[in-house]
Amino acid sequence: MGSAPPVLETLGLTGGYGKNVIVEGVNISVGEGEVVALVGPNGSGKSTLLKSIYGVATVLGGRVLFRGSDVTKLPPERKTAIGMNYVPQTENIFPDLTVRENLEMGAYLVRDESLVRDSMETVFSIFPQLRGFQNVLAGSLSGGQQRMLAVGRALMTRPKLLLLDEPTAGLAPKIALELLDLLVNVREEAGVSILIVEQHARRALELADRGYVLVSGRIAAEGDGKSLLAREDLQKLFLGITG
Amino acid sequence: MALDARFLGVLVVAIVIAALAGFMAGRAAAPEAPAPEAPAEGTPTVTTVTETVTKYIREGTALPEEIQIGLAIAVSGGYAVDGPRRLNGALLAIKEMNELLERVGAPFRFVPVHEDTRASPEEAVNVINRFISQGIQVVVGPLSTSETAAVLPIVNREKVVVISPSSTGQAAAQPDDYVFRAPPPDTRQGPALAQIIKSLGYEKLVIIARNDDYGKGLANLVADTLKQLGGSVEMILYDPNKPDLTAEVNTLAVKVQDFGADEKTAVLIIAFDTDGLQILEKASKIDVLNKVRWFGPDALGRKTFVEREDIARFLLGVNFLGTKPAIARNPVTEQFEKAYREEYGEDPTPYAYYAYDAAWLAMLSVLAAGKYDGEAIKNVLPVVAFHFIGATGHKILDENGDAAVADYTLFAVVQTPDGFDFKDVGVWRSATEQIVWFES
Amino acid sequence: MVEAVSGILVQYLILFAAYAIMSLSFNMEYGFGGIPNFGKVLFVGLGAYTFGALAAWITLGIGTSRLGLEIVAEDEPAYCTGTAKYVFSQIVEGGVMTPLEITGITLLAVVAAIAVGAVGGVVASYPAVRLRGDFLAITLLAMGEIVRLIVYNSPWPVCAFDGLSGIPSPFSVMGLEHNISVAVVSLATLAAVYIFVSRATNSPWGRALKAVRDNEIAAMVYGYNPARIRLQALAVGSGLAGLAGALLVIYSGNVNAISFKPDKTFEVIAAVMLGGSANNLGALLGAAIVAGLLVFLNVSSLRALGIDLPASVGQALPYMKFTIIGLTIILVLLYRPQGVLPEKPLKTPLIEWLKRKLGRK
Amino acid sequence: MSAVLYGVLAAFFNGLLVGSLYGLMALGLTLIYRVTKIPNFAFAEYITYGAYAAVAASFVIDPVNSAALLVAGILFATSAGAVIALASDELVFKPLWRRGSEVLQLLVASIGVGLVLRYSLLGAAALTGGKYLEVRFPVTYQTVFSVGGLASITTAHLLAITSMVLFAIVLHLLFTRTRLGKAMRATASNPTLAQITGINVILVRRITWLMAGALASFAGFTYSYYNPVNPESGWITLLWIFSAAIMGGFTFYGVLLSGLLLGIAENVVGFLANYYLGIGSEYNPVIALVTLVTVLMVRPEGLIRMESLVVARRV
Repeated sequence: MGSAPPVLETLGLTGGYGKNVIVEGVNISVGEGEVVALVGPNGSGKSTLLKSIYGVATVLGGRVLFRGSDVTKLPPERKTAIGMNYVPQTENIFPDLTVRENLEMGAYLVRDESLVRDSMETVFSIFPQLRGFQNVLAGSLSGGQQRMLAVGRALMTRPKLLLLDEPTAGLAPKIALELLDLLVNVREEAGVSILIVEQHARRALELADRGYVLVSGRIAAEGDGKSLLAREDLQKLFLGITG
Repeated sequence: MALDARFLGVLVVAIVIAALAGFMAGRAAAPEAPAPEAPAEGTPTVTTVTETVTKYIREGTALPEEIQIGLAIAVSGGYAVDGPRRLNGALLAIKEMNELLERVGAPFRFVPVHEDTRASPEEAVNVINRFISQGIQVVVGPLSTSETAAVLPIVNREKVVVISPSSTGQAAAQPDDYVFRAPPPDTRQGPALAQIIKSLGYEKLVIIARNDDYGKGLANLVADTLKQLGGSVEMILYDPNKPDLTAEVNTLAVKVQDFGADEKTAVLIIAFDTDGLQILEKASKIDVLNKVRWFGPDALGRKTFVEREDIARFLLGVNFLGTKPAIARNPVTEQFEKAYREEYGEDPTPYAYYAYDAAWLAMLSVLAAGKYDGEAIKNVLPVVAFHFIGATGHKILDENGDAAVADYTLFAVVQTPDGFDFKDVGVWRSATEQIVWFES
Repeated sequence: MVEAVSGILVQYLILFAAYAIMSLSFNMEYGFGGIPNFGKVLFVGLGAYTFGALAAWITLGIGTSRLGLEIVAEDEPAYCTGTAKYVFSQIVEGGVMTPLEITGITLLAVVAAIAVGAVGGVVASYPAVRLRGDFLAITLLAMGEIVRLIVYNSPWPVCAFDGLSGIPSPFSVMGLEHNISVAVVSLATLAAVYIFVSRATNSPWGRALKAVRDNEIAAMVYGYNPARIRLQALAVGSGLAGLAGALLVIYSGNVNAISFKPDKTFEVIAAVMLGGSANNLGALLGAAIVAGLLVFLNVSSLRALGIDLPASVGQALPYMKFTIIGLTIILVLLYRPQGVLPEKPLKTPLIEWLKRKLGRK
Repeated sequence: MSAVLYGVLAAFFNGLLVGSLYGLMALGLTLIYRVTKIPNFAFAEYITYGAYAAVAASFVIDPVNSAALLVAGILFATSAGAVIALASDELVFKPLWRRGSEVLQLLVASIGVGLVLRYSLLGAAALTGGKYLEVRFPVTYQTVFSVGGLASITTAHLLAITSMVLFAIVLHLLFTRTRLGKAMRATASNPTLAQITGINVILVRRITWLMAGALASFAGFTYSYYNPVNPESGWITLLWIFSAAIMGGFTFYGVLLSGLLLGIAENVVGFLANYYLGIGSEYNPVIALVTLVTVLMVRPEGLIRMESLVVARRV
């Protein structure tokens, strides 16, 4: 991974809600420009890990390093400000705002108008569908478009790291796979590292540079996507989730 | 001032006691016989009256140490503005009486027990029921006719005396009951107002009145009488709880205009404080309504109206004439106004006078009865009232137990060096059906 | 002292029963069915007007003919006249009518009150099918005010602002202690209503109601007709509200539209929220709290309990009463957000026992 | 022209004034509702407190100087209303919202807040001698011009109508054109996400309450400039305020429109019904409420749908 520190590194991260521990002693890292997939069975704590990293869930122990500096205690909006962004699994858009306003709100912390316009152009070039719906209320978009908007909104701050929590949940398989393919564009166009929690584990691992398998709140395996997919002991697991 | 209060209080008690003596002596005889020993002639000295009272009290009565006077007076729900002032009138009376009792060394005191009926008959029933179970035998209140009518069957059943300081509607007029009412009922003021208006040469009248027992009841009586006398009447009734009354004033102006707005057209306003203030203010800004003469009943005789310069000027300009059911001002009235101002920092509103009198009547009747018992109090009350002169004058009661004075003082607005004030300008004699003006 | 306490307790029990019935009915509509019936007081009022007018009309008709009187009333019902009040007082005191007749009239009027309330509920379901949430709440509130303003201003059906008063009580005619009898009957009625409502809400119909509340589309998938279920809930709830209205009139002997301002609805909603929404025992508890605050936070009640307030506090109490009620609402919501008794599947021993009892029949 | 025509004109003018007052009052309620989703029944009390605070200004400023007094009245009123509104949120609504209370719980809480505020004021007014049971701003309105001696436009008309239109436009622009306004809408739409995107939702919420409180009490000031106010005045008007807000579909222009519609329906229809059918003016409130129910039956989302003002609808 070279001499530069990884974009994200967790050291023995323990997190949960209130006093309930959901993930325990997790060590993961995301390098510059990497797409890292986080897979595992339902209830294994993938989403909670993401939320603990971002600060939406409670960190009960361990540390989160972002580009080498400790950000464990920073509130979510501060993390947004320093270049980390997060797309929740649900309720990830402002349904009562237009598409354009959603993107504007995504760049709420960016004061420079021209930067906002550039970011918006980037988003529209990644998700061309959204361009035509600029003045439509986000709540009336289709499911897939809403996810695109959610990702686009997160890109507005030009983050270094994007945390995606099951961006395809609830979408029709065909649309889900289309969306996943678009994520590669996201890396290309926006130059962002991505940590993605995904239920379409097989496809995610195919796309990802590396992957982690989380079982019962602990890392059960790690490696590059293809080698993980090749491991027989994990086969059943992936098949189980992808259906 | 303190001396004045006590003196007048003592005077009133003395009259009552004398009356009581007369009543006891001639119980079998006509109960309304005037008391022979009444010290009406000459002025009794404080000492002798106090001695009499003291003696009477020492000689032992069955009165408890704490005599509860129930005050079922609404202070919210439409009565938020005037209710507390009426309550203040009653509380002032109780305070004065207790000062007197302390002075003469009486072993008992009157204790006010106030509860808010929220101007709702349903809550009035709850309040009366609570009072009854608490053992209260005499109640001042409730304020409105609907509340009074609602508690009537209960107090008759439980034999508890109720004196309403402001119910005037017909719905609560019943003979031989436990409900007494301090102000004269509309049945007298209504026709009197109509006759006064007619006798001054007005034949077309537009009435703007509260759509409640007081306003509508009085308005109907005025309208009926005036129509019988050959006049024509238009009526506007408004919901007193409505936040804005401009629409009503507009309608009033249109009806006045339709009548020709000439020297035969007049307006009668039957309103309380908030609504009255609003109507007068808005009317003052409409030309047509400045051209005709305005009349009003007792409720319009409120100091607030003359304190506001624009309204006072308007009333002066339209030659406002009001009627109030009382004999001319008496020392008690002045004493009450003075004490009220000192206690509460403002002038009493018209019905605070009645509340004050109702409380005095209640307490004097308890003393006269000699025991704290509703039935006994009910029996002496008419006699006490007959011999009572309060802040609203003589309280003779009619067969329904309602105040029965039928003469009306006429008052107008005058300009004084300090601003504006009401002034009594004449009296309507019901016997002769004529106005006697005080000055030419 | 004992007498004073018992008198106030009797009033408390009567108001508790009335508020509890209203709360149970609101709870069924809102807690279980998700219908914010802010017009609750409208249906209570409909019951009260119906009961009062019908009972007064029949009683007066029989009473006048027996007394050989004739009442002439212009522009208003005969029972609004002074003569009618005289007739009523004669009926109570003079044995003009038999207790059985008065009881029969009362029961008939109660049934009519429930029926008219229920019909009102059916009418109200028209907006309830079209509107949701706050919009529906305000619409029903407005409908309540429309009816109240009309009834308050027109001599029909209950004598406008004067109100219809002096309606003879069957208990007085029977020579019973009026308030105590009303308390007993009210509590018995409440018990019956409670059993009825708990059975209804625990039945398949109750589950359908909850299903409609939680997910209308899913409920439709399972074959329920949401509009029909809402209509049924409103009809039953409003019928119960009408019953509460009738009880209030039996107790006070008078009915006046001014008593049915939206404030009463708010008191009922507060009761349900305090006790715990979608929990019938919670509705009872909430009603107990609200009625308790209304009855006991008064000078005379406190005196009866031996608490003698200084005069200044006594004068402030009418205002403090509602400030305290407001604070209670706020504090309960802050510290017991789901109400004192939160929503749960109803399986209390009492109900189980009652169910067994009733099931055996 | 006959008296009736002047009467109708007067009723129309009056409807404009009353309707503007309803609209003005409903704007603040709408603001709170849009941002925090609270149907705030305590809103009525902010109006009443505003009126009382405006009158309190006359204790400080000599009433002779009417221009200064007007300014002071507005300042006193708006600051008092803003503070009380903010306090009620900080102490009651925000803690409840954090806990995820449902709408009806918030509504009941607002009834509680309203009771506390209203009865405290009522008690204070009654127990300090009664002089404050009813207050009136010392500077009162003047007639600007009058038609036929019957229908007139007064300074109260000008104040109420201008301020309502102005505030409605300002609020609408705020919501659709400014960063703060969009942040407010974003907060309303999805508070968690708003926080993630860096919007200080707590600050946005505070600004909202301050603005709404100030608006409410400005309306209170206008009311006391036009009519006497007592501690129950706001409460009595609340149903009309809610009607205007709901009928307007909780949009600022919609509120403006429905306030006027309610006011004019109540007055013009009321006048005609009274004049030609002999229906007493005590039924005027019924006319307004029937208008509300009818409008909602025909257009269940209110006169103006929320999104229709913001954007083109999706094709």
